[in-house]
Amino acid sequence: MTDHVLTYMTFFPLAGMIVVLLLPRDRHELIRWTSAIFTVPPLLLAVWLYHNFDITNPGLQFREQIPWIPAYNIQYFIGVDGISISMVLLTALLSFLCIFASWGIDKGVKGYFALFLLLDTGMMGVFVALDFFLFYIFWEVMLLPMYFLIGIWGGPRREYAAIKFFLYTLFGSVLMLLAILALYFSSEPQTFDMTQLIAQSNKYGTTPLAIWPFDHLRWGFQHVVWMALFVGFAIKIPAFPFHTWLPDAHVEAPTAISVILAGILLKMGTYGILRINFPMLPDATADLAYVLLGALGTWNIIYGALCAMAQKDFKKLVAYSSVSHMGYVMLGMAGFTSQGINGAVLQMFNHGTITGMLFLMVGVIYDRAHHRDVEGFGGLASVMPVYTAISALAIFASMGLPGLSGFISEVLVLLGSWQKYPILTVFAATGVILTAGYLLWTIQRVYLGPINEKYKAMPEINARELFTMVPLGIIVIIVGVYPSVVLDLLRASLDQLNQTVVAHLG
Amino acid sequence: MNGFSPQDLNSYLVLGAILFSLGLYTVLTRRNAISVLMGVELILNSANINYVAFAHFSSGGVDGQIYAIFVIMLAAAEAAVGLAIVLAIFQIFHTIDVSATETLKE
Amino acid sequence: MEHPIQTDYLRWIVLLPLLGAGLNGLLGAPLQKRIGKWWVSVVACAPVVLAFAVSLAAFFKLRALHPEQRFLIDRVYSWLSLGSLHVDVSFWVDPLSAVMILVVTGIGGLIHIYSTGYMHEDRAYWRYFAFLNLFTFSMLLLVTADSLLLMFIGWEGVGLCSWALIGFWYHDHVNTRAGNKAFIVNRVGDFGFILGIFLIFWTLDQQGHGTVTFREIAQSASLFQGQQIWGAGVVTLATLFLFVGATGKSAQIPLHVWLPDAMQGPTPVSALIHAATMVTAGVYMIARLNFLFSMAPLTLGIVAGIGAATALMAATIALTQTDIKRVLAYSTISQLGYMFLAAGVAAYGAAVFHLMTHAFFKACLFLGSGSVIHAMGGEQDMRKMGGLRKAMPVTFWTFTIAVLAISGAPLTAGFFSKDEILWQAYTSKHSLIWLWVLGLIGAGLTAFYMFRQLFMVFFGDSRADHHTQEHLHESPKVMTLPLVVLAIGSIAAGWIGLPAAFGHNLFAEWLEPVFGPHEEVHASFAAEVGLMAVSVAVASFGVFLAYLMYYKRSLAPERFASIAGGFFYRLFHNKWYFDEIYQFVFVGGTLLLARVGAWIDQHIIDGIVDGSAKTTAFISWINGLFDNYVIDGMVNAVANITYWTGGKFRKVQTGNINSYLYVILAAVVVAIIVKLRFSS
Amino acid sequence: MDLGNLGSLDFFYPESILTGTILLVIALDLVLKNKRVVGILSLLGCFLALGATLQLYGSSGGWLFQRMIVLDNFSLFFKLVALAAAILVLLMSLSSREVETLHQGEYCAILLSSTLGMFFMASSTNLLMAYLSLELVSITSYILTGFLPHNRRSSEAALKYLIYGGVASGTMIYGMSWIFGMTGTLDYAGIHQALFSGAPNRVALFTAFVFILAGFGYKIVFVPFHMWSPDVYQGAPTPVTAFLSVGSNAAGVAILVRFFFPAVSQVAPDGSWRFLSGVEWPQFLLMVSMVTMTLGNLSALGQQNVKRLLAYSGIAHAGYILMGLVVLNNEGLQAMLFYIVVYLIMNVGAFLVVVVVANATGKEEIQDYRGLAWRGAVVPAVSMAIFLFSLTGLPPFAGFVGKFFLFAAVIKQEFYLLAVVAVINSVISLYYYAYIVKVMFLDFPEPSDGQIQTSPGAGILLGLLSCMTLVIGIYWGPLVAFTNQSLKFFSK
Amino acid sequence: MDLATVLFYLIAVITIGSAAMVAFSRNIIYSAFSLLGTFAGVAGIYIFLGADFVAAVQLLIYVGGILVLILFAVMLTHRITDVQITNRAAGRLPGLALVAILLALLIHTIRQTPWAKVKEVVYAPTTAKIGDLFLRNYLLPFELASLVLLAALIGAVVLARKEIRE
Repeated sequence: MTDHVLTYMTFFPLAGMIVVLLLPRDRHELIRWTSAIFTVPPLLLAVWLYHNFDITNPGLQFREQIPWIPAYNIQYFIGVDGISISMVLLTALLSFLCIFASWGIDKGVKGYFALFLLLDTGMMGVFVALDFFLFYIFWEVMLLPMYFLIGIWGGPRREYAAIKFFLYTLFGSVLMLLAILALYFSSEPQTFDMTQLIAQSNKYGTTPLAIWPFDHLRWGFQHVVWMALFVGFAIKIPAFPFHTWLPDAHVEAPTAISVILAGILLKMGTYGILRINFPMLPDATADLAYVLLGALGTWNIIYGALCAMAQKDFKKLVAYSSVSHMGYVMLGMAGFTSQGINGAVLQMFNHGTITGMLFLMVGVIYDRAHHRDVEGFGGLASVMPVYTAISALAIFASMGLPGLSGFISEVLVLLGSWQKYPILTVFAATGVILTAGYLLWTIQRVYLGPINEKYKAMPEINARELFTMVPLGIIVIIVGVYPSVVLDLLRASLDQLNQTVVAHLG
Repeated sequence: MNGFSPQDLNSYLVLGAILFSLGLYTVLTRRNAISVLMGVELILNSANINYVAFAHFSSGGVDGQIYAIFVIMLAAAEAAVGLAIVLAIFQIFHTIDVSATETLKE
Repeated sequence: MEHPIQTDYLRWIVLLPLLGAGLNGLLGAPLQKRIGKWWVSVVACAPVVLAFAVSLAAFFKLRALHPEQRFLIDRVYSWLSLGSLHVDVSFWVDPLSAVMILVVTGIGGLIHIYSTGYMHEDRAYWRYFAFLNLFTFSMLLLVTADSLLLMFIGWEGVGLCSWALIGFWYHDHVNTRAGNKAFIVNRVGDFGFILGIFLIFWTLDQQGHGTVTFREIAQSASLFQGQQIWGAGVVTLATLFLFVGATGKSAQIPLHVWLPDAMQGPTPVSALIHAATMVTAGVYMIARLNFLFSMAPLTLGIVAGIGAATALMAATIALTQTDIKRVLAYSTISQLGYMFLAAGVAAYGAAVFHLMTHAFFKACLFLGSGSVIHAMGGEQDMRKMGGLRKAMPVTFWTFTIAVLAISGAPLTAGFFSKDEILWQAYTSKHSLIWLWVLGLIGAGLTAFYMFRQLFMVFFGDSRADHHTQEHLHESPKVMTLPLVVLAIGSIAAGWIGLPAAFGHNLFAEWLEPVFGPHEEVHASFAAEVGLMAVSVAVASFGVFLAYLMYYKRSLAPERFASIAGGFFYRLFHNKWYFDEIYQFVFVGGTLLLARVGAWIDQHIIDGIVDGSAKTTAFISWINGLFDNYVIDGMVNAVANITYWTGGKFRKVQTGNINSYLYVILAAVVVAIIVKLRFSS
Repeated sequence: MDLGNLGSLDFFYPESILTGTILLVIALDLVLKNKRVVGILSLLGCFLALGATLQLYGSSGGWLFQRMIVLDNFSLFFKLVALAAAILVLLMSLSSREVETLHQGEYCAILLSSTLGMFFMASSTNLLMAYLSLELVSITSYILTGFLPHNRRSSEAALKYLIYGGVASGTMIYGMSWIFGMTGTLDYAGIHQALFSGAPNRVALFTAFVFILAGFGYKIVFVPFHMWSPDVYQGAPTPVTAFLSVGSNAAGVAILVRFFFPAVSQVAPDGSWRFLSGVEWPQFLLMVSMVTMTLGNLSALGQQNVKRLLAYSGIAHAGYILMGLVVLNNEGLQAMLFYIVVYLIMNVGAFLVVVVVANATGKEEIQDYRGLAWRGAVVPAVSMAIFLFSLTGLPPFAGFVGKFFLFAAVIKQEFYLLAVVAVINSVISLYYYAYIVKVMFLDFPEPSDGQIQTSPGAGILLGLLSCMTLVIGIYWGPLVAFTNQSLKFFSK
Repeated sequence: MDLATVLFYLIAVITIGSAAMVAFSRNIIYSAFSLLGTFAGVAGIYIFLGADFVAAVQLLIYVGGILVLILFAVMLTHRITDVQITNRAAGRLPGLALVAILLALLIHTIRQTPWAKVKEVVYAPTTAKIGDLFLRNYLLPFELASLVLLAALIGAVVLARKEIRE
C-alpha cells in the first residue's frame, strides 16, 4: 500500500468512474454516494502522506518509476516533493468537498459524477507526474471532462464558455508539446524524465538561434522553449492577457466546478512554471522572470483587482479576484528569495482554499436567489447570520487580513519580491488597498444595510453547504495562525529550487 | 539533328508537348464533361507518342510500345465507364424534376 | 538588555480577551437567548479585568528590576522561519509597553463595564462585546508584540474591529460606509507600514542581520548609517513609510478623514477605540522605534510639522461643529497632533505622557457625552441641549473636570502633559519656534471649543423638546462609576509626570530605559514657569471668549463667523473640504480606472480573441466562397453538358476542375520557372 | 530474390485469393437469391487474404513477376491496411441501409478489386504497374461512387471524379514518359541506377516529378489535387466514402513513397534519405503539406454536412501525413505509417457513426446529430466524441500519439515553421470537431428528433474501434514496433 | 527533303491541326469528329516510329472504340432536333496564355534534356516481340489489365442499367 500511495491516490477516482458508469442511470442517490466514497481514500491517503512526508528531504519522495514505452524512454514516473505536496493535499481535499457541493446536480447525474471523477484523476496526475510525457497526458486528460462539465451543466452561455476554455487551453498545451519535444531531442540520452532533463539543464544553450524564417532571433534555445512553456502555463494561471477565458468559464460553470477551476486548475500554471521552467531552463528563467513573472504578476494583481471592482456579477467578481491573487504567486516566484518562492506556493495553497470558499459562498445564495447580482441583495446579515459569518471569514481571508492564511502568503510574497524589485513591490502592495476596497464594498452591498424584502425569508445555510465550507475555514485560520503546518512541507525543496535558479542570475 | 525531322527524337517530343498542351487547354477551358474527356484523350495520346518515341530512340526494345498499348486499353475502359455514368445521369433526368434537383454545391 | 527574563504569563494578557471574544463570538447568541445578558457581560468583562491584573503583576515585576533589566519576554512559538526571516509569536513588556497595557486594560476595562449599561438594550449585545474583546486583544497584541510583523497583526486587527464596531448598526448604510472608510483609509496607512517593514528587513539583511524584532533592530540600528535607496537615506525613507502608517491609525493629516465619521459607532466604542487606545497606536509605534526616528531628522521634522498642523486644523474645525461627539472627535485629532508634535521634537516621553493623560480625560469626555446622549434619547446635536447640569450632576461634574483637564487648567493632568509638550517644542534642539506658536494657538482654541461645548450642553436653559426633557435622567451606576474613576484619573494622572521645574519627573524616569537619558535642557526655572503662564493665559482667554459667547451671550458668534466674508467659517465648517476632494480624486479615480479595466477586458482583449476566431472563420468563408462561387459558380454560370428533356436545356456541372486547373497549372509553371532560374 | 512468373506464385497467395473471391462473388451473384451471403463470402475472402498476408509478413522479400512488383514488409504493411479497410467497410456495409438497396454482388466485387488494386499500388516497382494499379483503383472508385441508383448526387460525383482522375493520370503518365526517356527503362531499380550514375537534367526531372505528383497526390488528396474529394465524399455511399478516405489515401501514400524514396532517393546508413541534388521535390511537398492542412481545416470550419466536413478534415490529415515525408528520414516515414493506421481506425469509426445515424434518420447534416447522446444513442455519441477528439489529437487517444510522432520527427529535423503551422492547424481543427461534439452533447434534442437505435453489430464494432483508439493512445509500443518493422524496402 | 519528311510534316500538321480543332471548336460535334484526325495522325506517327502494332491498336481501339463511344455520348446527350449546341468555354485567354507558357517551358526543357540514346535506331516488325513479352515479362500487367477491363465492364453495366429497375 504505502509504496504505491500516489498511484492509489491518482487512480482511485478513475476506478470510481468505472463503477459509476456501471450503475443504473436513475439511481441518483446511489451514484452520488458512490462517487463520494471513492474520493474518501485519496483524502485519507493524503492525511497519511502529510504525516509520513519527510520535511527535511528536498528531493522526491514516494517515487514510483516503471518503464512504459521503453523505445522512447517514456516511463510511468510519479512522486512528490515540496513543490507538489501542498497541491496534492489540496486536490484530495477539494475534490472530496466538491462532490458534496455537487449534490444539487440533478440533470445527467451519472455523467456528471463520472466526468468529475475522471477530472479528479487528471488533476492528481498532473501534480504527481514526473515524466514529461505522462505530465502532458494528464494535463490534457483534464481538459475533456472540464469541457463537458462546463458545457453540459453550466449556465446560459455555457457553450461559449466551454469552447473558449477548451480552445485557449489547447492552444497553450500544443505549444507546450512542441517545447517538450524540443527538450526531448536536445537531451542525451533522449528522455522525458524530468529529473534527468533537469540534470542536463546546462545542455540547453542560450546562444542566439537562427530559426528559419527568423534568422536573427535574439533569443537562445532556452528562451524559445521557455516562452512556449510559459504561454501554455500563463493561459492556465491565467496571466494577463490570457485571462479572459476565466471569467466566462467561472460564471458559467456549476459551483463545484468553479471551485475546482479556481482551486486547482489555476495552480497548474504556476506549478508548471516552478516544476519545469525554473529548474529545467534556469538561464532563461533568470533572464525573463523580471518582465514575464514579476512585472506581469504585478500587473495581474492591480488589473485583476480593478476589474473585480467593476463587476456586478458576484461570481465574476470572485473570478477576477482570482486573477489578482494569482498575480502574487507570479510575483513571489520571481523574487528569487526563500520568502518569495515559499510565499508563492503557500499563496497557491491558500488561494485554493479561500477562493474555494468564496465560490461555495456564492453558490449558496445563487441556489436560493437564482441570480448573482451583487446589487440585488442586501441586509443578508440579519436574514442568514451564520452564512454571513462564514462568508465574512472567507472574504477577510481573501483580503489578506492578519491572522488568516491569506495574509501570511501575501506578506511573504511582497517581502520576498522587495529585495529584487522594490518598485514593483510598491505597486503590488497597492493591490492590498484595492482588494480591501472592492471586498468591503461587496460585503456592504450584499450582507449589510437594510434587509432586502425579496429575501426576507431566505433559508439559512444548510448543513451540507456548511460541511463544504467549514473545513476550508478551519484550514484558513490554522494556516494563518500557525503557517508552519504548510510551510514546513515546502521549505526544503523550494529553497533548493530557488538556489538552483539564483546560481544562474547574472 | 537540329530542325524538325522524322529522324529527330526531339521533333516527336515537341509534337507530344504540343498535343499535351492542347489537351490541357481543352480541359482548362471546356465546361462540358465530354469535351473534357476529349481533352484527356489528347493528353493520353501525347504521352503515348512520347513512349513510343522513346522506345524507338532511347531504350530500344518495345517496352515503351507496350506501355502505350496499356494506356490505350485503359483509356477505353475509362471511356466506357464515363459513358455509363453520363447515361445514368441522362436517365435520371427522365424521371425526376430537374428544377428540384440540387447540385453538389453546399 | 542582553539576557531578557523569560516568563510564561504575559501571553495571558493578550489571550484572555481573545478567549472572551471567542466565547461570545461563537456561543454569545445562544447564551444571550438562554441565560441572559448578564452572563455575556461577565464573559466579556472578566477577561479584561483579569488581563489588567496580570498587567499590574507584570508592572510591579518590572518595578522590582534594575532599570537596565526592566524587560520581560514570553516566547510562545516560532511563527515564520524562512531564509533569514525568523519571526516568533512572542510578547514582551518593557516600561513603554507596560504603560500601554495598563492604559488599555485599565481604561478598556472601565469602558467594558460602562458598556454593559450603555448597550443594555441592544439585540446584538453579544456581538458588541465579542468585537470589543477582540479589539482589546488586538490592541494588546499591538503593544506587546516584540516584532514589527507581529505588531502589524495587531495593527490590522484593531482596524478590523474598528470597522466592525463603527458599522455595528449595519442596517443603516451610513454606518457601514463610515466603517469602510475607516478600514480603507487605515489600509492606506498599513500599506506604508508594511513597506517600511520590508525596507528595514532587507537593509539589515544585506548586512547579515535580517530581522524584524524590535530588540535586534535596536541593537543593529547603527547598520543603517549611510545606507541609501532611491537616492534617499534608508532610515529616512523607512521611518517615513512607517509614519504613513502612523498617520493612518492616528488620524493625522492627510489620513485623518475617517475619524469623525467613525463617530457613527456606539459612544463607548468611540471612547475606547477612537480616543483612548487605537488612535494612539501611531504614537506608540513612533515611540517604540524612537531610535530609528532619532536617526532621521528629516522625518522628525515632518512628524512635528504634521502634528502641529493637525493640532491646529482639527481645532479650527472643532470650533464650528455642533454634534457633541464630532467636537470631541476633532479635539481627539487635535490632541493626537500634540502627541506627534512631541514625538517630532524627539520628546517621546512627553508624547507618551500626553497619550496617557489624554486617554483618561478624553475617555471621560466621551463616556460623559455618551451618558448625555443616553439621557437625551440618542440626540447628539448640542443646539438641542442645554441646562443638563441639574438633571445629571455626576455626568456634569466629571465632564467639567475632563474639560478643565483638556483645556490645560493648572494642576490637571492635561496641564502637565501639554505644557511638557509645549516646553519641549520650545526648547528641544530638534524644534523650531513656530511649532511652539502653533501649539500655543491650538491650546487656546481647544480651551475655547471645549468650554463652548460645556456651556452649550450643561448651562443655559434646555433647548430640547418637551418629550425629551421629561425623560431626562442621570445614567445608572455602571455608567457613572467609570466616569468618576476617569475624572479622578484626569487629575491625578498628571502628577506622576511633574515637570522638572517642580521636582522629580517619575514618568520620564520610568521610560528612560526605552528612550535613553532625557537630555537636560539648560533653561532656567523662570523660563519654564514663564511659558506655563503664557499657555495658561492663552487658554484662559479662550475660556473667556466661550464664556462671553455661550454663557453670557453678550457676544454673538456670528460676528466671528462672518469674518472675511465667512470664508473661514465655511472652510472650518466643511472640514477644509478634505472629504470632497478625496471623494473626487481617489474614490472617483479608482472607480474610473476599474471601469476602464473592465471595459478593456471585455472589448479589447476578448475583442482580439473573438476577433482572431472571426478572422479564421472569415478566411474559411472566403475559402468556401472560392470553392463554391469562384470555381463552381463559374461553372454554373456557363452551360455544361446540355441534353434533351422536355425541350429544355438541363445542365450538370462537371464541377470546379477547370478553375482549379488554372491554379494548379499556374503553380506548376511558377515552380518550373523557379526551378529553371536556380538550376541554370 | 528475383523471381519469374511461375516462381512468384508462391508469394502471391493474398492476391490470388482476392482474385478468386472476386470471380466467385460475381459467379454466385448470378445464382444466389440471398444477397447477404455474398457479403459474408467476400468477408471470408478478405480474412483469408489477411491470413495469407500476415503469413508472408517478415519474409526476406524480393522481386516478383520479372521485377513488376516487389515483396517486402513495406508493401505488406499497406496490403494489411487495405485489407483492414476493406473488412471494416464490408462490415459497415452489412449494417448500412443505404447499401442494402444496391446490387450486392457487383458492389462487393468492385470493392474487392479496388482492394486488389491497392495491393498492387503498394507493391509495384515498375512505372507501368504503377499506372495500371492506380487506374484499377481509380476506375473501381468511380464505379463505387456512382453506385447509388437513381441518385443524381452520386452520379454527378462519379462523373466529376472520373474527369479529375483522367486528367491527373494523364498528366502523370506524361511525366512518367519523361522519366522513361531519361533513363530508358520503366523499372524502378533501373531508374534509380540510371539517375544516380548519370547526370540527368534537373529541370526535366523536376517537371516530371511534379507531373507524377499530380497522379499520386490526387489519390492522397492533397492540395491542389483535392477538389474532387468533398463532392465525392458527400455523394458516394457512406461506406464507400469511408473506404476511399482511408484506403485510397493509404495506397496513394504507398505508391508515392515507393517511387520517391527507394526509386529516386538514396538512404544513408542512419536512416535519413538523400534526394537527387538539385531536384527539390521535398521543398515542394513541404509547401504542399502546409497549404493542404491549412486549406483543409479552414474549409472544414464552415461545413454543415458531416460527410463533407470529414472530407475536408481528411484533406487536412493528408497534410499531416505529408509531414512525415518531407523530413526525409525513417522516423518520419514510420510516424507516417503509424498515423495511417490510427487514421484508419478513427476515420472508419467516425463514418460508421454517420452510417448509424443515417440509418435511423436518413440525414447527414450536423443538425441531425442534435442531442445525439440524449436520444438513446449513447454509444455512437460517446464513440464519435472519442474519434473526433482523437482526430483533433488529444491524449489519451491514438490520434495524439500519431501527431506526437509526426511532430517529433518534424522538430527533430528542425522544421520549426512546419511544426508551428501544424500545431495551429490542430487547434483550428478542434473548433469544428468540438462543434459536432457540442451538438451531440451540449445541445438537447427537440421533440421532433426521434430516438436512434443502434444495431448490435454496429454497436459492437463502434465499441471495438473506440477501445482501439483508447488503447493505442495509452499503450502503443507494439504498434510502433510493427511500423518500425514495416519500414523495410527491398532493393537488391 | 525527302518524301518521308514531307509525309511526316503532313501528318504532324494533320494531327496538330485537328487537335487544335478539338481544343478550339465551338461545336462539340466538330470537336468530336476532328478528334478522329488526331487519332489517325498519331497512328501515322507511330508508323514513323516503327511501331506498327501500336498503330494498329490505336486505329482499332481509339478510332473504332473510344471515338464511337464519344460520338455516341455526344449524340445521346445532344438534342436530336437540330439545336445548335453551344459549347461556350470560359477563360480562354488566361488558359491560352498559361498553356502557351507551359508549352514554351516544355519545349525548352525538351531541348535542354540529354535523353537516353540507343546505339543505332532499328526498324523491325514488333508484333511478335510484343506478343512474346506480353506472355513473359509483362504477364502480370496483362492479367491486371484484363481485371481492370472486367471491373470496368461490370461497372459500366451496373451504372448504366440502374434505371431499368425502376
